[in-house]
Amino acid sequence: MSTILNKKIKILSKKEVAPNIYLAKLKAPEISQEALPGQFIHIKCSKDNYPLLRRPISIHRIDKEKGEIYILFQIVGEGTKLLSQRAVGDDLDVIGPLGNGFNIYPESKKIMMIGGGIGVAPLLALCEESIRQDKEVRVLIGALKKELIVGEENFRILGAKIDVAADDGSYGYKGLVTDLLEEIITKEGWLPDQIFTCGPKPMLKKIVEISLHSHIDCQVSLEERMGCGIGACLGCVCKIKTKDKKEDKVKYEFKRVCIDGPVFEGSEVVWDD
Amino acid sequence: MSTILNKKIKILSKKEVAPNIYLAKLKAPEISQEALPGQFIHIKCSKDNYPLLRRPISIHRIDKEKGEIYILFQIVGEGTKLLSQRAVGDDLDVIGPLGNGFNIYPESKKIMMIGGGIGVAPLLALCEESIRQDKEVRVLIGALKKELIVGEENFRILGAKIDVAADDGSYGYKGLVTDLLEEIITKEGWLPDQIFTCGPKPMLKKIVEISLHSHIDCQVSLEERMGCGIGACLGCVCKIKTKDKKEDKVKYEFKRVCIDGPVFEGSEVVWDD
Amino acid sequence: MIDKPNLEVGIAGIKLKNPVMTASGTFGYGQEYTPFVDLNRLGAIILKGITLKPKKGNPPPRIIETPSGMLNAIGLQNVGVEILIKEKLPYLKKFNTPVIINISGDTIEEYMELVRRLEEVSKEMGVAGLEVNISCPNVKKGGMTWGTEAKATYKIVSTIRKVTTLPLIVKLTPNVTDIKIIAQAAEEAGADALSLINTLVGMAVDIDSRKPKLANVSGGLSGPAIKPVALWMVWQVFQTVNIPIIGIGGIIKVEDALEFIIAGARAIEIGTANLVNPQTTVEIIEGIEKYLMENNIKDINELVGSMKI
Amino acid sequence: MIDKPNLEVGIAGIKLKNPVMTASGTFGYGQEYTPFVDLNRLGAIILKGITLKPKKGNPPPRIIETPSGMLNAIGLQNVGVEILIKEKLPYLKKFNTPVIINISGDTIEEYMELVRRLEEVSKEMGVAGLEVNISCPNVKKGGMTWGTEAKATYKIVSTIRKVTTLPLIVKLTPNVTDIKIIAQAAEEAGADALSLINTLVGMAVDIDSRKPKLANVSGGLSGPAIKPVALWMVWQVFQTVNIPIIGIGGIIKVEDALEFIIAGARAIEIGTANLVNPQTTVEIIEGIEKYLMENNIKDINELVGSMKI
Ligand SMILES: Cc1cc2nc3c(=O)[nH]c(=O)nc-3n(C[C@H](O)[C@H](O)[C@H](O)COP(=O)(O)OP(=O)(O)OC[C@H]3O[C@@H](n4cnc5c(N)ncnc54)[C@H](O)[C@@H]3O)c2cc1C
Ligand SMILES: Cc1cc2nc3c(=O)[nH]c(=O)nc-3n(C[C@H](O)[C@H](O)[C@H](O)COP(=O)(O)OP(=O)(O)OC[C@H]3O[C@@H](n4cnc5c(N)ncnc54)[C@H](O)[C@@H]3O)c2cc1C
Ligand SMILES: Cc1cc2nc3c(=O)[nH]c(=O)nc-3n(C[C@H](O)[C@H](O)[C@H](O)COP(=O)(O)O)c2cc1C
Ligand SMILES: Cc1cc2nc3c(=O)[nH]c(=O)nc-3n(C[C@H](O)[C@H](O)[C@H](O)COP(=O)(O)O)c2cc1C
Ligand code: FES
Ligand code: FES
Repeated sequence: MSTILNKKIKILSKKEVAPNIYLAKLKAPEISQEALPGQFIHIKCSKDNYPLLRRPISIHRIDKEKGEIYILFQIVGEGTKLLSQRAVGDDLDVIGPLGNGFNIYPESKKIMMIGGGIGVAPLLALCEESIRQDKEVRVLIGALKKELIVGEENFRILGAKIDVAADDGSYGYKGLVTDLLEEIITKEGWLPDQIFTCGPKPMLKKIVEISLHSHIDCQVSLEERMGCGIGACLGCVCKIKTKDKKEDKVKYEFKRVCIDGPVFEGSEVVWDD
Repeated sequence: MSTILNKKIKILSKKEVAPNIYLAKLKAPEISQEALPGQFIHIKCSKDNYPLLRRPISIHRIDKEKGEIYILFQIVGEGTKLLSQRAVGDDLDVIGPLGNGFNIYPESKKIMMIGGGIGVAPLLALCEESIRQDKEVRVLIGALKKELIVGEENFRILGAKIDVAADDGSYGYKGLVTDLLEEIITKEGWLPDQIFTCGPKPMLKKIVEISLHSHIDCQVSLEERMGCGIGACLGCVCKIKTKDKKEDKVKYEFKRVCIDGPVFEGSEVVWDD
Repeated sequence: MIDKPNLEVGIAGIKLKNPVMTASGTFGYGQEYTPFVDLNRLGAIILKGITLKPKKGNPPPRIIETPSGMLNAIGLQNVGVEILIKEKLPYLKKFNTPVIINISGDTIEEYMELVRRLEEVSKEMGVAGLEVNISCPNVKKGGMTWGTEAKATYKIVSTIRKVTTLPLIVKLTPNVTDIKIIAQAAEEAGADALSLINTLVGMAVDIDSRKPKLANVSGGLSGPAIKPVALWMVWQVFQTVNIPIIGIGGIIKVEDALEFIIAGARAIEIGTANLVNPQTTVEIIEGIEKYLMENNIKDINELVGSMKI
Repeated sequence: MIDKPNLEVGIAGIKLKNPVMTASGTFGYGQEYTPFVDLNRLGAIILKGITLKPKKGNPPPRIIETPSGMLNAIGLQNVGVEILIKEKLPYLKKFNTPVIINISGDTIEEYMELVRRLEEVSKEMGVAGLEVNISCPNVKKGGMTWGTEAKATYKIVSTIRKVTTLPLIVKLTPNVTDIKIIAQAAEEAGADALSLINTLVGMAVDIDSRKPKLANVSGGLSGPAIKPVALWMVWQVFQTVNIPIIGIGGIIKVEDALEFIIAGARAIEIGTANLVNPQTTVEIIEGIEKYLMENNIKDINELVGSMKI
């Protein structure tokens, strides 16, 4: 696990890349050195204690050379709104890098990444790392409509093959990104060794089903409301199957998204709640 | 009484005129028409609900022609700090004009105004009005030290005679402004018809004593923590002597600073709490 | 989408054109708010707590801000019932909005005399109902003590019930171990509706002078800070009694009001928010209407207590 | 100005180098905070509430932010006493800071067995004392019910007292009509100190789904929002009992801590603030020292309960 830091890091630039979606570049000499794809930072969105709690945001890109990280976030409430209003030059109080990150197996050759909406956020750093490791990478991005598809070009520049699905048919594949995944696997016959995905729960659940069906290892990045972000408060749990199943009934325990996750084996997640 | 309005008024300019003391000019076409010297506005300092309550700030200058008002305020806590950080061009949510204002008697010829520290704030508008009414005006300004004396030049421009007292002797009269007042009355023999004053309680109390001794009418502007600012919550009261004294014991009632004041007859204020 | 949803609710036999009322003590005697609010728009107006005789109230400082809330220790300063009748109620008669009188007393006898007097003038002066404050934390005698013990609650409410046919709303204090028991006692004693919550007792200390920030030492905590506590109590009481509930506590925006209604409040009162934004009541009425339209709900009454658990 | 004021206080016979402790459930098992805090700096470490057997806890969502506060419904998820002893306490032994175990149980028997086990290992594993949680609002059985009734409080505390010589801190719930009575019962039953407050029960509703925001429906309200309530209760209890009081509730900055100390708390616990600013404890220790120096107070103990009224 990487060293956890609590730092004030400067906002170097900020841009609204899609309606209500912001990309920000942060000067983070220490955190960038420690950060792994799939990890996140825990951000104090405002300068005062309103809102009170921090907000977890994935590390979108890691630039170790320049000592910079990027975040990509969507305004959904007070915290993210205030974050979007912070000025370039401001210092953000963050804790990070946090969480376990994605696990790329050395033996994997073909890697599939699927981002739903703002769920693409943690995948760019992962894509960069996968390509650095000479994997063949395909990326599927799904969103409600064309305007909400973000980052397509950034993945392409890295050398990944991109497919896009818009639910309303306004761009790329018309329909759910999960249908697109099924087509790629069954019709096109492109079988990845690993799937990495982040996005809304129903999408994750469906992707895990598809992956189990096709015997593909699948890692999902989960979200839950967080308190501490460092494993202390037990506020951010999700239901995870326990290893030893003595009985038939699926047993589970509550694991912490912030430290045991946010990345979990898709097959271990209990979705029924 | 003037009409009370709840308006969003634009910050036209903002300047730190002394350490932690700010002068701001506000575009207030309606409020400026209604405003009287000694009245105040009730300001939502931030854009969100933190801090929750409004903060009362005196109307420092009234420019009816341009439809502008000025406020002069000192940072003492969270609210005034956030107010000082509001950007030029921002809309301030204010209620006003509020309170009764000072009462200049037509028959008064010589008027004395005494401001302690930030207590000069409501006196500039009063000075302007007094001079418009052809009164002879003298202004005493007291503060802890030279840097905290604000507005001297503004009063002078209007044509008032200014004297300044700094407790630490760093400027003007060395000592308390109340001692200066006593000297002016007793040694210099300049006897005003009315005294108007605003500032810290001990200063007001002393000035009222002096005025009673010299049989000068004295109006004081009081401060108290406010809720509504419009007389509804009864949060902002001060002790005021009741008119009919049947017994020897001084009787009192609690009057609202926001609507029965902030200006009270000095002789009616009960100071002993 | 619904064209014009029904906002009308019935509380204690009083017909309100919408569920938004003003909380006692935060809206003065109504008139203070006329620069900002058309009083005809309101569901009902609840006035500053009144006692038989005028009350001086507590010395200042009486209010102090706290995180997302405020403490107040007004101490029930009010003009007394006679001046209320003579000087305050005539003005309010001009409006087409029920006026509810919030009442307090030190003794049962005082409550009774006050209620009798209000009953007497109710037709003529337009008193639509009474809200019995058995929950004021800021007075020495009486006040909250009535509302912290089921027996005392039963006694005071049943006694008042005997001397009046006016709609009776009993206002409960949150400073209790189990509000359900108090609510039940009030219902059994003949309350037509319950309103909750009054303020939580709190304190603040000035670390420089080492004195309490309020002259009264303690005060009542109100505002957004207490909303979660109020919501929980409304939900608890909703599951316990059969009479309508009025939700109070930290409502500053329409979402807050809707939370209370979904948790079981048939009407709501706006308190501290009036001090911050004097138009809050009207904005919330409009917001509720919009929500009903957007969610295809024909009648606000369908929303009351519709929480899914 | 004082050069180096004394910050040392005694609580329940435990010597603390300063009055700043961590509130149970917000500081994990200590180790989680080592990236931010030198554990040697702390007055004491209070660990996440422990039960005899491991506990799964409540389903998510477990926390939700509220105005200046948060609701939590963790449901006492914990590793159980055996894993605590085997895996958590050995790490903490490296530090020169008293470790206090916060304990919970569904039944008296469970409390007793748990306490016996901790007593057994206390020397070897460095257990400095126990904080008995009779105030957890987030579990079905036991929990808060122990702390809302004086008789139950007396019974549980006196029973535990019989099986242990370890310093016994009893943690009180604010969800009561009169905390003084509960405090007195705990003192009479043999508590060495009292800590207060635990969380206030609260709720939040999602107006889109019309479901409670917490899976557990209700949760415990903590954070700055509850500070005024906590301060009032500390002051009330300070005037009632003779044993030391630990103040808890909404402390996020040194001023808050000082308010509690002036109102009667000999030590304080930092809870929710740890989640926001993990260095809070250390910053408050430094702030207290600075305040004492600036105010020429030689010994923190002089400040305890020094409120002038
Ligand atoms: C590990 C992790 C990584 C994340 N990375 C990103 C990212 O890179 N970019 C991004 O835009 N968002 C990300 N999120 C989600 C982000 O944390 C939330 O959108 C944010 O906390 C909302 O705060 P708010 O104050 O704006 O909204 P709030 O007012 O708190 O909530 C608004 C709405 O968002 C939902 N919500 C809030 N917090 C969460 C949460 N933690 N999990 C699920 N739903 C929530 C609420 O249910 C509510 O409906 C991540 C979350 C986690 C747990
Ligand atoms: C009618 C009126 C007119 C005023 N005019 C001006 C003005 O023109 N310029 C100006 O700088 N200030 C003025 N004040 C004072 C100003 O309202 C307070 O300084 C301000 O409310 C403090 O808010 P805060 O959030 O910054 O400080 P807080 O954090 O609320 O308090 C900081 C300190 O200020 C004290 N304080 C806060 N509010 C008041 C109050 N209402 N009365 C007395 N003491 C208070 C507190 O006791 C505390 O010690 C006026 C007050 C009143 C009642
Ligand atoms: C300044 C003030 C005065 C109050 N006076 C009374 C009163 O006279 N009678 C009463 O029953 N409640 C009184 N209350 C309580 C409110 O009516 C309401 O129950 C409480 O403030 C909680 O609602 P809120 O959070 O919306 O303010 C008062 C509250 C405040 C803030
Ligand atoms: C996430 C969380 C978990 C908690 N768990 C416990 C616990 O296990 N045992 C306990 O006695 N109190 C527990 N508490 C209560 C705190 O110790 C403390 O009493 C309360 O939060 C008030 O303090 P604060 O406002 O500083 O947070 C918990 C509080 C929070 C926020
Ligand atoms: S957020 Fe506290 S344990 Fe995960
Ligand atoms: S501030 Fe409400 S009455 Fe004056």
